[in-house]
Amino acid sequence: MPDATGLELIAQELRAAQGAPPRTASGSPVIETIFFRGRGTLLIEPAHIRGVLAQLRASGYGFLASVHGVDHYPAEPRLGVIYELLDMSRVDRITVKLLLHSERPEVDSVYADGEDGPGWPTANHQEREVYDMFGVIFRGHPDLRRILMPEDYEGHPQRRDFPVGGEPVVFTHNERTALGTPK
Amino acid sequence: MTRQPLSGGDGVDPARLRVRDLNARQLLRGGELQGANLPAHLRGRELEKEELERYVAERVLTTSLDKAVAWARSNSFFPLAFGLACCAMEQFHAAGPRMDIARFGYEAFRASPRQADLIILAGRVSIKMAPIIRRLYDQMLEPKWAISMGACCSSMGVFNNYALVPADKFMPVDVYVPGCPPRPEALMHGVLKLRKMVQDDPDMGWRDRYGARGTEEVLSQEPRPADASATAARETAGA
Amino acid sequence: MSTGEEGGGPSTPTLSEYRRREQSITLAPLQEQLPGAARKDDSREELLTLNFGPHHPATHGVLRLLVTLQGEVVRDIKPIIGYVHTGIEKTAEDKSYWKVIPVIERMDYLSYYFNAMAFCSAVEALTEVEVPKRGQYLRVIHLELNRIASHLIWLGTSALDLGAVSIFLYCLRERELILDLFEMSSGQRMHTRYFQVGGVIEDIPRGFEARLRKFLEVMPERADQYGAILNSNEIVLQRLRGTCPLDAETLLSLGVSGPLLRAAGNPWDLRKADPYSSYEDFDFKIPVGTVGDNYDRFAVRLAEIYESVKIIGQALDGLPEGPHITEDRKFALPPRHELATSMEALIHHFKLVTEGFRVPAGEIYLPIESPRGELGCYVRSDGSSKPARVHMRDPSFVNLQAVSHMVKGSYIADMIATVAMLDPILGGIDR
Amino acid sequence: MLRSYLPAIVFLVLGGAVGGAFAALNSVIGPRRATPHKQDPYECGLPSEVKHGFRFGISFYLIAMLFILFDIEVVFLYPIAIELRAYGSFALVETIVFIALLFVAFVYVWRRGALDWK
Repeated sequence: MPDATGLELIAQELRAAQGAPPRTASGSPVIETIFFRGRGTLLIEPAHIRGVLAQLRASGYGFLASVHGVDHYPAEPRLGVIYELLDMSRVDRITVKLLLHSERPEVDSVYADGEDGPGWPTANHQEREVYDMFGVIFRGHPDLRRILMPEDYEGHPQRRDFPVGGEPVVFTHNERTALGTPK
Repeated sequence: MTRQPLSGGDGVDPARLRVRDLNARQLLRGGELQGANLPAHLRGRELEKEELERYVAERVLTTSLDKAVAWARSNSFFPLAFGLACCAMEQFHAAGPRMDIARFGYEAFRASPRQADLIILAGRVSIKMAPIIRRLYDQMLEPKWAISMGACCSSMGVFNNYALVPADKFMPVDVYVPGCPPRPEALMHGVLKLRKMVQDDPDMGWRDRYGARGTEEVLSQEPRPADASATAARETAGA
Repeated sequence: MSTGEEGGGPSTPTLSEYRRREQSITLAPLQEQLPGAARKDDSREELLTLNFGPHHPATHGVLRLLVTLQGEVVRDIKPIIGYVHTGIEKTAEDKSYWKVIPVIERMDYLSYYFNAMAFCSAVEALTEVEVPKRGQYLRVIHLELNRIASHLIWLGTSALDLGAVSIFLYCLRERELILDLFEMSSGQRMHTRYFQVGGVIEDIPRGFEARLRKFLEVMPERADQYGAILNSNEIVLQRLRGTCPLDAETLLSLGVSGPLLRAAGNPWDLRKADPYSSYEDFDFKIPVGTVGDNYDRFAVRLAEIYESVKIIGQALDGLPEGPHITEDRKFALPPRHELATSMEALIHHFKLVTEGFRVPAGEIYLPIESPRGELGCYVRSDGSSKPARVHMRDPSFVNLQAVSHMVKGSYIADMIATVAMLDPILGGIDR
Repeated sequence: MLRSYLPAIVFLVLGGAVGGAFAALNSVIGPRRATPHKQDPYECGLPSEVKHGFRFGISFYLIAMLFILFDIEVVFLYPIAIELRAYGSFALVETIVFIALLFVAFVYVWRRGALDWK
């Protein structure tokens, strides 16, 4: 794991390289570095995701272990996408996180190859899962559709304001109320 | 809730329930008649003399053949090779060398529903899988039975959430095997209970109260399409 | 019979109600991309799109593969999943931390100890609870037993797919021995809920050790027998050797880890690379393949059984004395005898059982090595006694993406062998 | 002469009777309820998309023909093996020639690549 200083250094490098065009929507790509329980997290601007991942790949983090979503309801921007990167030669992990507003939860897909470098084929199913569960739209994903829920399902179940669902279980003591047969 | 009432409620013709001759055994025993399915004039009284004679005469002729057929059927279930989740592992073990379900003649797991007459729902049924299971069940030839193995497909168990449907919402179930997952012994106990049921001597237990064996299903003239029933199940599950 | 005149272009089929709802699964104009499509005689051959699953004995669960075949050759394959999606991650948000463990265990139903281990480790990292050495060793023993049990089911079902039926029964015989051990230590055969935050819930009972040693003696012999049976089965070898190889580079870009990656020659194993739970104390090897074909995948897993036996033996020999679960009463239930004498213990007990413990706000991703690869658990805590988000990075889910890369262009019989050697567990894929 | 066929006749009659009895019992006892789903082809639990007039590749027929061709060879060998003593060395030589011819054909087919899937 990079220590806190190492994490800052990585952030500095990213700022130096990514702050300039092409995608200078809001200046610095790294909003914040979080060092918690020995693990480093880079909170970045969503617009820079492909560039940041490409640069981290160049500095050794070549294995995208996981892409998953998180919901910070009721805070805004609430929807997060987390990329877990691994450097196998140094056995070093780093987490890249971005936050999206629930009004327009859109971010570039890192799955497909683009003009800014090769993509991450492993992100295919995982981005689809994040889309399915959180409704995050990955721009440029060629096959973005539901993966776990049925195609015609409505809603994104892992959002925190989505009800858990379920139904009352019928026991002898509540069969009248649960079955809705008043007698 | 779109669940059918367990004992033929209002608006359901008792004659269309799948288990409608439950009281035959009680009648032959001469016990007091019970159950909501009975015609009103029979409720709460015993058959006597000529009535009983006629009743017995009607049944006994066909009984012997039926018994032979039921004996043959009940001793050679062909289960569908169908595992959904964790319970499928214990289903393997029931067929494995220690439990050896072949002792009872139920080891011939069939891959096609055409050749199977028993579907063991081993695992959790998701809303995406429900229409497929219903279709598989519909494609099995009669007579057919269903065992709901484990808590998940009986009552959704620990996962009472948006993604699951209990099995009896979209298909009739004859025997429920509790457990999470049930031990192989429990599954075999369930299959043996089913055997007794097919031999027309079911262990009723608490079901006497309902006058039912398992989940009842209303057999309409046109069978409901599987997709529609699953959609209904999904609506209630997702709500 | 044939509609004839259009000369074999992909005529638009009338889709059924079910497929119309999933029309977004594009079966792109494959016909044009086919090699030799320009040739006159080939163009008369139609492509056959078949559903392979969800109810199919060779897909190890309810995996659905939408296969496009040209004769006997697989031209395209699309895995479609979600048929046992259980919403476990959602349910976990609704339960306090220690009640999440039994729910989490039911994800990948063959490696339940690993699921519990990943979750418990993540929560331990968040709360900074130390697991005592004896607890760590007991965890290792159960994890490796579970790895053997998982590999046994994989071996049995895969051999069944490859036409060697008797192996399945042998494997179940040995698995029963393992499940007996699990039952002895925890009271359940599957989903034991043995691992707790801070250690394991109970020490191993008397007699466990003797029984485990007996099993350790038996297991390598039996594994020898499996190897002897399968390695002399010409049909199995024909179906495994040289079929559907994939190199380590492609596997890494697809995020594949575990035995599949090791079969291709990359010795990545988290137990060695990033040891957790005292794995650094044990001496074991990592089996590695060479070409990454189906036979290597088979051989690597079979060899892992021996290594697991070795690890268990060492852990049992070196099992330290001491507590099996953390002494921190904020996280672990007090022992029964303390409840009768200590008011404080009673309060802790009440607090733990009713509310559970609180976890400081933060988030963590913690990976361990499951029988199928990197099993990561992401936990986000908002400071309450229930997790705000639990996500499992399940190896089967990620590894499944490799199936189309492996299978495209090979025979349909090789597809069966590849899916078997991929060892997908649908409970883990769909969660 | 006819007596020697008696076992075969008894075998045929018994076989027919048992088979017929099961078929008849089935039609009497077995319940029947045709539903649309039951009439559908079974395709792993999903509605099948395979069209009615689907054209299979010619390679299937090629493999099937070759299988029949070379499998029939074995059928011819059975009676010869049983009655080899009666016909003597003539039959043996004839059989060897027959197998040799088929073997040449087999090598030809093999080398032409007809056994590989195209």
